[in-house]
Amino acid sequence: MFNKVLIANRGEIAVRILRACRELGIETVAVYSEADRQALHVRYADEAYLLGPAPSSESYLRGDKIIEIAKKCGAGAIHPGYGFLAERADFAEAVIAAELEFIGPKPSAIAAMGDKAIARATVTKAGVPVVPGTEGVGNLSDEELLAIAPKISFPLLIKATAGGGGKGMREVRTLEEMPGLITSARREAKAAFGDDNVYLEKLIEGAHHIEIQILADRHGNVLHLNERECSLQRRHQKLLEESPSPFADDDLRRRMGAVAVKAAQAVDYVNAGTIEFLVDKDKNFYFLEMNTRLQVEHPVTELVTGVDIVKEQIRITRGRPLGYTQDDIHMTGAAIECRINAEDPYNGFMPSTGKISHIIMPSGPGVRVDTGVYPGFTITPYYDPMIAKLLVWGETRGQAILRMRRALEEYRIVGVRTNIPFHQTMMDSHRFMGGQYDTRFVEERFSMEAIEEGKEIHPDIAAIMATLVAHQQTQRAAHVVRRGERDTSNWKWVGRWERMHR
Amino acid sequence: MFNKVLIANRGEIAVRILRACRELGIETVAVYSEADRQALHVRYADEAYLLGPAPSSESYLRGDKIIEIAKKCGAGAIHPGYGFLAERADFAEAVIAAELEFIGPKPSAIAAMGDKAIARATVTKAGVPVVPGTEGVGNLSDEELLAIAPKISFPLLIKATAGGGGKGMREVRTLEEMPGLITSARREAKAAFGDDNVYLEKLIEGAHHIEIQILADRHGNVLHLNERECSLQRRHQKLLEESPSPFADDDLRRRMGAVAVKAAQAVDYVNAGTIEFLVDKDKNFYFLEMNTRLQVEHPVTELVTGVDIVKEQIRITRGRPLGYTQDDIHMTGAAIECRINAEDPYNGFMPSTGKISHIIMPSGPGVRVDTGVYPGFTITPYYDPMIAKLLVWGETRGQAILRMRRALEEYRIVGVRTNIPFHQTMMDSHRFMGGQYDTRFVEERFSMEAIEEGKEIHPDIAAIMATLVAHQQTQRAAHVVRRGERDTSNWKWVGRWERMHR
Amino acid sequence: MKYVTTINGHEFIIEVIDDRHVSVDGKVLEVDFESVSGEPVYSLIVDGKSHEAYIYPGEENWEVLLQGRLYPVIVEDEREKRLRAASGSGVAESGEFHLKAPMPGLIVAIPVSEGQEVEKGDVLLILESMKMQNELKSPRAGVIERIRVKPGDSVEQRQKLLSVA
Amino acid sequence: MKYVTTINGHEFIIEVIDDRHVSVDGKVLEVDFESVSGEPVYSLIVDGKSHEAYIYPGEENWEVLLQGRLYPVIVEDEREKRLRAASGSGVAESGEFHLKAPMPGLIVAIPVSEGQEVEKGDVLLILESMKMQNELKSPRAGVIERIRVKPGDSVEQRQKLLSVA
Repeated sequence: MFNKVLIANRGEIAVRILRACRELGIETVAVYSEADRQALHVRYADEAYLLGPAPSSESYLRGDKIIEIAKKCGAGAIHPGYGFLAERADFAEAVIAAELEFIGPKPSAIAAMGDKAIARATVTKAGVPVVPGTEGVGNLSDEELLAIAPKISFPLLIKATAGGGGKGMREVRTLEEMPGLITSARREAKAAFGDDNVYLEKLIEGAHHIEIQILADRHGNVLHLNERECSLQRRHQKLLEESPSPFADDDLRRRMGAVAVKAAQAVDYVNAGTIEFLVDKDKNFYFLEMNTRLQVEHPVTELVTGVDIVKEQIRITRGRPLGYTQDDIHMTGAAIECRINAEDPYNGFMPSTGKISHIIMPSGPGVRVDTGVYPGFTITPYYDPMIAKLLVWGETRGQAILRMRRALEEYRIVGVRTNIPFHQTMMDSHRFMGGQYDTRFVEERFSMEAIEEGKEIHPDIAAIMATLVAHQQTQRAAHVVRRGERDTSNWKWVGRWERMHR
Repeated sequence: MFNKVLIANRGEIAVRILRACRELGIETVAVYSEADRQALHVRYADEAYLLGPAPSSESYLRGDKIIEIAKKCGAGAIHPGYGFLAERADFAEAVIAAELEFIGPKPSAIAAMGDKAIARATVTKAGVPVVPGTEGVGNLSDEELLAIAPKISFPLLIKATAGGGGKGMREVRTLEEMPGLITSARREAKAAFGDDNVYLEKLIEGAHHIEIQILADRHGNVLHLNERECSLQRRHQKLLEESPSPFADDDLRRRMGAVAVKAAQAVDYVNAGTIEFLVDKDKNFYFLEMNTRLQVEHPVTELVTGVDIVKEQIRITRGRPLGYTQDDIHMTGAAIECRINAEDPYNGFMPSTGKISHIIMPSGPGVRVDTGVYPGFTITPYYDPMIAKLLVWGETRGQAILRMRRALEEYRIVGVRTNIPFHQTMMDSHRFMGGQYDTRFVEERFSMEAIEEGKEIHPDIAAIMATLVAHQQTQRAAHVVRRGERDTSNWKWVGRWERMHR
Repeated sequence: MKYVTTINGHEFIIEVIDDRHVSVDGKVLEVDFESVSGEPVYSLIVDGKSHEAYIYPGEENWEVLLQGRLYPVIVEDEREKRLRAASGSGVAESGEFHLKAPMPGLIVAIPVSEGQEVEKGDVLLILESMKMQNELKSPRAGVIERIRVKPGDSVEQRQKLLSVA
Repeated sequence: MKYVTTINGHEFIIEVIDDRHVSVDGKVLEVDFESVSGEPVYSLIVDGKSHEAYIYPGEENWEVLLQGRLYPVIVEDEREKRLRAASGSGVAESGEFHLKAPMPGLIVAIPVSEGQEVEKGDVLLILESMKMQNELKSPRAGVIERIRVKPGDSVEQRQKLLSVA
């Protein structure tokens, strides 16, 4: 049984895995790029090895080098985290070929779920509903599309086979308007992608993105840890997740859980995984995809179920049977996760880089922060902008929201802009409080400027504070001229001055 | 019903109470001394008022001023925290006289439990066992002492009535040796305190300090939240607490809980309180005292029971009945608290003051930190040296210890010395791991130098690191001389140099 | 010292009387204002209320982030204000605008060409950074003057990318 | 540069070869040594092992706090080492010792008087700070020379309290 784990990742998830290993008494090996010499995962690990230059392709994606390091330092297993090499079947294969344990599913399961058409076919065969449509069927003529449309039922979407980003996409509400829309969709697709093939997909209105966490051991036991609500997204990036879903009820939860277990069993799944579903307003649900790895938002499930998912991953890989049965899994209270990104919500969510000069982390009852940064660490443009996950647990969803509000207010990060104000605005949104949101909420019905009723604003205070800072700056500038350069006591305020203008 | 609370305290407990208020949607008022203008409780509160100069007597003990501020700003209640005015019956009385709510027990209960003789008499009448002895009986002659001694049973202690600090104290194991010991005890007491009166108290060998958390509402409901083990002390200061106690079993827990409820009822207790017991090696227990306030270590109970004690305090004061019955109270898993003090465990636990330049706070699964400090805050000599409480929860005591170990390792506090190494040594101690400790453990059988078997040490690494720092310093010093004073680029490393020598 | 401080078109006349006092539109307030541990984080206690904000210098204004809300604040002393009034208010609308890279990254696409007319809000350039594609938009209408980069270029923070005249 | 580095009586001969290499007792090691964000916290990766320590300058030594253990380390270059050997080893035992206040506080008691002989470990003074009474002890045997404070005095950090000769 292995007693040393190499963590093939960086940032908060590397730290998260490292913590689990340490709490199991397992030795840890970090790998890092040249940009990450001072990263927290390097500082916290027992051993650390340089992979190469900052770009991922020369460092965190160098599976060959990572396996070589694992062999050399005597690690018995590799945890891939999420992103980078986590869903690369060839990497998992290479790890196993090197006689190391891969902390994740079998390469065959990764491969089966990695190809969208194969995944749809596999789970359909197992009786799992997928979004009705003609994707993967082949190139259809206008006549064929018009014939199939009523079977899918309206409303539906015409989508470009080669497409993406909404180009060549049309919403169709009736059969009558369809021929004209097919023509214009084909024309747009041709112009954008040089390919005028299109397919049909049922339009899920007011859709929720809800996912089910799965755990499966090597002894044939598969169980689910209920759902996570992930509908708050922007450009397909999740921003906030919660469990339980305010939209789900016990019946939906049970039905989705059972189906998710079936989907996992269909590919002989082992270890932790997540089945993502689209759920329509009538609580019909459709398989979207399976993430064959640890998920960013796994801690919301940990907080409501008490199960340490990363520790379970390691135990499973060590060949142990699951420590729980489905009947042991209960949800207590409510958990919310806010992804804290280095990006400016007042400037189109533009990523923000630079040195973090100061942090005050929220804590106290019911608060958890998973992060890979610290004061003095520099956010580079090489990796993704998520710098922390702020999580809260509350006895009820209402208490969790109030707790998240106070935790966001406490959080201070100086040196880069963050999306904390976005989350603060979200926590004040009456629709969010009421659980009235779907996947289009952030992009279509949410604004940083809209002020919810009853929310106090303080332009006078902002005016006084800015004026006092401007005044101090003017005074100091005058001071410099008077004092001259040689006076060593200037050092002190020059330091302050410089910090202010960083 | 009040909707604004003044918090008559500072530091971590002020922040803790503030968080509870915020999560209940209650407005918060901080008070502060001149030394605390930048303290976290001032920064986090909605309102903040200056009390006076740094010494407590001129600030946090100014009950009159605090009540005046509460009246002026429209606060409806005052939370005293612990220490300062928390157990002053006259303050509680004045608060009520000013038509404000006091978040704590009735003044009569504070007074009854504040006088040791009255407290002993009161709880004895209610059938609560106290440490057998003659304290409060009056001044006894040698003959009377010798006559009573066998009834108390040996071993016992002779203690000076006027005394303290071990002066005039003698351990007695047999009746034969007693007359001589009384004489020498009287002589020493006379010399030290000018009073040669002594009394007898049963010597509790291998004693545990275990306390029971009580909650009582205004409707006559009293319940207990089980025990906390607080035997790890130094100079009567608790250093580490845990729940459940590794020494207690269900039977002892039930018996102590029932007795604690009786003791609380005996003084008509309302709000949160704690009954402290001495428990001997045969699991006999004796009432020590009741703390009629929130306790420093209350979060260990919160972590295992899920009850938010501070929120309950506020709900009780708002006149609500308890949200729980005794049957709802269960302990899940195990929790440990390490008190992080600004003191140097390698230098007689000498307090350490100065500016905290850098903090990395541990977090992740199962970790909670209650603190009132942040990077840039200065620790002054005016208040107590506790700067944070590091808490962990684990599924078992073993997992909690492993988690505490990793959390202590992650914690970085630069600028003041802390007792983190003490806690790290404790977590490695085989006796602590085995739960084999009593109130004398820290002072008599624990050493920072003793290395537990199997613990790796790294003098070679320490040697290399110190040599490299010394080498860099020499190089830099040479550099200064060469560069001369005017070169502005010196500023940068001078800053570093100064930080290094802070 | 007297300042004219503007937030979203609303003007406040603020006089800094001394270290402890300001007047806002003629009303004198006692203020306790401190920078927290040398960071651009400021604590203001006024009238018992405790406020804390991040205050960043912007190009032509101050950005005050207070309780999860961003206030763009223009602070001018009276002399500046008179000068600006004399020269016309169109500061932001006149002169050349230079689009600079807000962060290091890779130029993915430049959907405009030199001489092209653009409207306010039109996408001028797409910059990839942190695994995200970021659209840089024109802050005003104008004509594209000089494009200094091409798709595929790596750029440094603050590097000039193109100009709008 | 060659150093003689001593921990609890054990000597290491350490040569700093260049930025990336040291030799310890003749064995060459590749080291990656960095100060973390300008703080006295240092990260050392040697032979793949990642170590982190606080390193504080003491009066005559360095204090290295590594994995919850404090190592008092004396680092001398070879010249210093020879000088010390020539002058005898009693550096710490000779000369006057000045007891300084380790922190600001209030003098509670001074249980010694001028001219009194004290042993190593004897309590010289009790200083109250942070609600605690702290006993300041003599680091060596000697005679109390000059007491500069009296009970009830408030003292600043590093203020000289008394001397042992």
